[in-house]
Amino acid sequence: MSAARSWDERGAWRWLRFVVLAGYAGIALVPLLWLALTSIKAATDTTSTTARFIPAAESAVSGAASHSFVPTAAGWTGLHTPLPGSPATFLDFLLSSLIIGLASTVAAVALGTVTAYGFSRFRIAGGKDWLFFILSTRFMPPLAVVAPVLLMYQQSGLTGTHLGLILLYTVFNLSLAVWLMKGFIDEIPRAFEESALVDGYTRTQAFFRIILPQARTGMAVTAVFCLIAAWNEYGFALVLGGQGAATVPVWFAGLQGNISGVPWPVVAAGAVLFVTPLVVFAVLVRNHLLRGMTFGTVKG
Amino acid sequence: MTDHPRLAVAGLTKRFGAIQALAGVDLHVGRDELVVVLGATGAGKTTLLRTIAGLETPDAGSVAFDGAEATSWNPAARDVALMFQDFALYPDWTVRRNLEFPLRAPARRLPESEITQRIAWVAELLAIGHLLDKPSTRLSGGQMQRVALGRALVRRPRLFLLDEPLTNLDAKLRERLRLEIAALRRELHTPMLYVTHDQGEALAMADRIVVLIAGRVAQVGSAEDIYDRPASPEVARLLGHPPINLIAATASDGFWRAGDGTPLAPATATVGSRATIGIRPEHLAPNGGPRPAQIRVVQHHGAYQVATVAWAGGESHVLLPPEAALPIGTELHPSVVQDRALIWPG
Amino acid sequence: MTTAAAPGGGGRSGSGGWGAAAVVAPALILLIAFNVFPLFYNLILSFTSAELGVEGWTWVGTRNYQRVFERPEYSAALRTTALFVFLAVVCELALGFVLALALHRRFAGKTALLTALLIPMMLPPAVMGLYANLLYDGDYGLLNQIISGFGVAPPQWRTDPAWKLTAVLIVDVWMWTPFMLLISLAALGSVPRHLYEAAEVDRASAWMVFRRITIPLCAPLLALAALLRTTDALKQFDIVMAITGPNDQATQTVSALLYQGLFADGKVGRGSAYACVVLVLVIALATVCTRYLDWLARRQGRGA
Amino acid sequence: MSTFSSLCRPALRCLAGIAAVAGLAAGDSKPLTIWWAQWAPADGLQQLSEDFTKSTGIAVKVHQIPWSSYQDQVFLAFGNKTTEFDIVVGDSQWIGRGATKGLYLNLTSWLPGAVDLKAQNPQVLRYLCEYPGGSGNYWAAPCESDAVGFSYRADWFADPAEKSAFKAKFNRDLAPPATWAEFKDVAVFFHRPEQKRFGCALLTGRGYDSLVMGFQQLLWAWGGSWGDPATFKVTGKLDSPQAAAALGFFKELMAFGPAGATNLDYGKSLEAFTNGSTAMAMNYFAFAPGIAKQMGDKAGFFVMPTQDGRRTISLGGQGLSISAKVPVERQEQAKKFIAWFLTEPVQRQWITKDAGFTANTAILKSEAFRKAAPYNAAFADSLDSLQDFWNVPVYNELLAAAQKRLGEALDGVKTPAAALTELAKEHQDILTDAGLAK
Repeated sequence: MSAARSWDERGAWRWLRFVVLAGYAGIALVPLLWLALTSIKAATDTTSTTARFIPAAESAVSGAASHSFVPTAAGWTGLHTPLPGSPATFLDFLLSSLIIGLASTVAAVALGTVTAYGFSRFRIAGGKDWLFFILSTRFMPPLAVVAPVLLMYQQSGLTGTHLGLILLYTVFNLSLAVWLMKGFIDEIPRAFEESALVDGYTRTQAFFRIILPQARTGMAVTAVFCLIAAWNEYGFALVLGGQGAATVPVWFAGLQGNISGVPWPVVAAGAVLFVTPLVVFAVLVRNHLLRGMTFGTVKG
Repeated sequence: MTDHPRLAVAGLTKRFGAIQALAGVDLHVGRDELVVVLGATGAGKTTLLRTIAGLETPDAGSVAFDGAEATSWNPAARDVALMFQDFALYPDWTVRRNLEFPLRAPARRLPESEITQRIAWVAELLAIGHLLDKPSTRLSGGQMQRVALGRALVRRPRLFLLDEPLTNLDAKLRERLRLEIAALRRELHTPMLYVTHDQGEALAMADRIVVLIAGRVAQVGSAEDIYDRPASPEVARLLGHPPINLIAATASDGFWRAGDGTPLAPATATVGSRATIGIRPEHLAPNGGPRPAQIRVVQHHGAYQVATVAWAGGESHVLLPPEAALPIGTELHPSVVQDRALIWPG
Repeated sequence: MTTAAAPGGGGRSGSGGWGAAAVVAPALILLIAFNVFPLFYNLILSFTSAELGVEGWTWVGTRNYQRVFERPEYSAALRTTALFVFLAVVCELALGFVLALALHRRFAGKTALLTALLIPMMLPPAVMGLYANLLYDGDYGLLNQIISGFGVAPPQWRTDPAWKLTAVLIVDVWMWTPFMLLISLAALGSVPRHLYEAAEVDRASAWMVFRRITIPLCAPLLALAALLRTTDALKQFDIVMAITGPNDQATQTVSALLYQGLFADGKVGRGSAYACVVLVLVIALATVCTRYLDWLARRQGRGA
Repeated sequence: MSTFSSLCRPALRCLAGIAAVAGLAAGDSKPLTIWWAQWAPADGLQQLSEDFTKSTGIAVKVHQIPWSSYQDQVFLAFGNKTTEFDIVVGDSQWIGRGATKGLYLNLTSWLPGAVDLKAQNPQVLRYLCEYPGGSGNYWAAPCESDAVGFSYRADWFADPAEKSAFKAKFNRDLAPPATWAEFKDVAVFFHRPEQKRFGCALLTGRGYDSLVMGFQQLLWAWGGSWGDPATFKVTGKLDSPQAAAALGFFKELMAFGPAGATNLDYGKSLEAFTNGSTAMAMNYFAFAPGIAKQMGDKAGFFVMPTQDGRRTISLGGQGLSISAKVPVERQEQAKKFIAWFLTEPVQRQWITKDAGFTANTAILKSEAFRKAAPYNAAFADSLDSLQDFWNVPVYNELLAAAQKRLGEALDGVKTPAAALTELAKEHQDILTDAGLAK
């Protein structure tokens, strides 16, 4: 019997644990629940001074002090309504996010995998120094490079293009991608590819037939992290995205200055639609999340 | 037909940073022989094998197959099969897929029927037919070893390179498999270079043994040559169980004498010259010698017993018959069997 | 130094040379182009009068730096950032660790609960910042309705200067406590069980076990978490933008101030000087962080 | 089908972006593009421009950008080699920056010949179009002329019970206040937080400029000023006792506002009024049509109150400026549009659009205009009292500092006098640093 077990048997501890967990879970998850509820409310119900959280049929709703509301899909259909004075709807921004997020994720994972393979399998002059250079770029605050990057982009016409943001997000994710993938590739025995080499394959063939299939999990984990970063990024999208490559976070931010008030049901519906795929992906790789957040120093 | 050896290695040198892995290795493997490279851990055996396979580039020296200079060839072009210590079977592939992999190499382009035929052949040869559709991760150690061997055989390469293929197996399996491997090789008439640190494997399998010490070839010869006439104390120490007794000696009165004066072997050298005397335990009779030796430890080995005795200023191993019941402290008088002492002057 | 691989020797794993360089070069070139080059560009800009949308710069020497140190907003923003980072990291670490202690043991539904708790970490901060305005609203916000329900007069989160930073902080803590929770769980899991068993044999009190075994053995990973979060929290921008905008005295962090200077004022040269000043601090922190990661990786590599 | 095409558009745009990078510039079929913030007047301009397209064949697109990022997006766009817009409807304060940094096309030699400037309200012309003010150098043509005013609850003011209660308390009739002192009385009178009724909502937002726009009318009316526009001397003017008194009074009014009264941007002030809780709300007249639509008869409008007989009002609105970074042929098209827009018949159409506020004096003075909407008279009466914040190139730094320090005074972090003293010093620094103050 371990000490830990015997604490468990003390009722006070068990209750304390329950209270802490239930309390935090309540606080942390209520905003998410509220977000989902908001997406099916009418605009007036979202800003009611008595919280409305009971979906009800019309007849049941009575008076300003009611906690009931009539569910409506207006928020969701609102995603399809163009913003005033612009042809773009939420879906346009979403497509922009998809193009930029997916392309930069694919690019970062591909480049990260190849680079990590190089560092893992070849002796490269100053290899360790280069690796630490790569790591250190992760800590670079965006504010230190935003002005030069903006000027570079303005000179080369990359502002307001998807390509511009794809490039930028790819580079920003490269650091994590290389480190994560290096951890995963280091774990694949060299003998696997060496035996392929001896068996008559070239190094490139061995990379595609042996290393890539073995590194699948690692690539999936890396992809999730790159996607989260690119999907959620706001600062550079705001500054560099212009009108042509505005992503969903920029769409949300734009609603803030809406003279007629923020259309909360639409915001909530958009938020739910926007975060769901990411949360699903992340949950799929949750066992490896830790590894991604700590540059692979902690095996998740 | 020229009589170039299948493999000829000359002056092979390789350095990793501060470590000299290979220091001018010369070696050849004939067209139908099993050469065992015997060496302690870190002697450079694996580097040698990897260099021959083309996985490492040597700093100097050359590798030639059938007389063709091949030092700059890439691994695929060398047509050798390398079997790794930990087998390197691809997980989540079936045994069949693992076996097919070398045959499907783009360089080889074998017709499908040929592939099927070869798999069937190797499956029968190694008795692994029932394993073909199992994932390779679900095999026992012995089964994995067979599959790995099968992957090497199925290619019918010009040369087999085996890197300590039995190390990860248990003792019983090891002894059986080493005989099987040697027998299979004879059947296929394909030469093999087999690397091991296990003297038992070397003695049991080798047509020829190459002793590698600190990146150099210390001796080449048959098992008897190496065992009976080791070129140096280091080589002598690699072979034999219990290990050879090595005693520093000085010549005086016509004998090589240990530090305490114990005579070990007749000496013709000038008085005062030094030598290392090697006496295999089986060449040290328990009694009949001039000097007493107390038994310190006795180990039973079934067919014989090994006694560690305090003798000649140090400790030596003496073989005793299995039935001898000699308690610790018993006094023996070891004597060296005539002409069986090995003498390395210097 | 490595030597170039022999031609035709493309398969050798040990060799470096041009083949290997070609494999890692694209990533390194991109990183240099988008990180190193801009840094030097930034340094050059900081000595010029560069303005957004204006062609041509003139050298102004150290005038931009003088202004950085003379004007009050810069030091104020640094103080705000330091306060924010400190509070955020401490709250998240404490909360995350306490939660990890509660979650550490096995129980039914643990995986589901843990997964649910991790969700906020994956959400876009800019969107959650905007959404927080709905919850924080002084009139119809859910938060104040709940607080009023307890009979307490609720604060004006978005207008009271004493609460604005707290409002930003709460969103940050909500989003990033799961990160600390996850690392804390890993840390707790890395404490060898036999130590607890030995303590049980020695009849050590729960508090002693916690202080002498749990805390010291968890410390290295918790320190990593704190370092990583510190470097991240320094970049905080999205939530501040959404809740108060970039020009609010109470919440103007360095990122917000830089946005204000660069994009609202259009003063690229001065903003660059400011970025350089901040960068010195960040580089120091990043150095500590990379060294620590290296140390931790090697320690893990030894099989700790 | 429309979903599909709307999904395709960004993809095409992405390809176009890549193509542009590759140097494959698309053909020049882009409509004349006007950027404006996202609000009703921009919709009106878009509708109006259809007539222009009909008569000239030049297509016009009014692209709207959310207010919160409008300024930043415009100046970011000016950083590109060419701007996506041909005409920008720029805020009055921007004109110094646009004129001196090579962003706006200089219209001095063209505008007086193409547009009847005498027909325009001189205050509007001075602040929206000239830089420096009064110099006769034109960088914009009037588009939306605007002023800050008040909306009030006409129904509450007309309620007999309220009327008599007010009379009993203040010994005068309940009516839209003419002076700031009266304004405060009315605010106090209607402030009943327990009934969720509040006295007044003022512009106090900390975002871009709403606090400054809300406060500066009192600053001027109390006899203070931002500084001397001739010498750019600020200290001694902005930190005067009059200015402190104005700020002190403004802060007092916070007590009669809704929750969060110290941080109401244009949208929030609007919301405080349209949600029915507030008696009087300060805002730009451009929002009045929306209020009138939503509140109907319940809403009335009045002009900024006076102090010591002085009425001063924050100018709002934007001028039409031509981007200096588009090709000459596009600039010529833009000029054609501006000249057309400012002809009297078009201006008469313009005022029929929501919040289409003209600067044409004759139209403004006409009874027809004053009667056309409940807010028009108050708007027309406001124009002669308009003044504006600094419009020098460093306006944004001045604005940001003012927003912060005034905010600190409202929040009670600093006293009004202390906040203004510090602000004066900061403004003086900024103006000196910009090379303006001698």
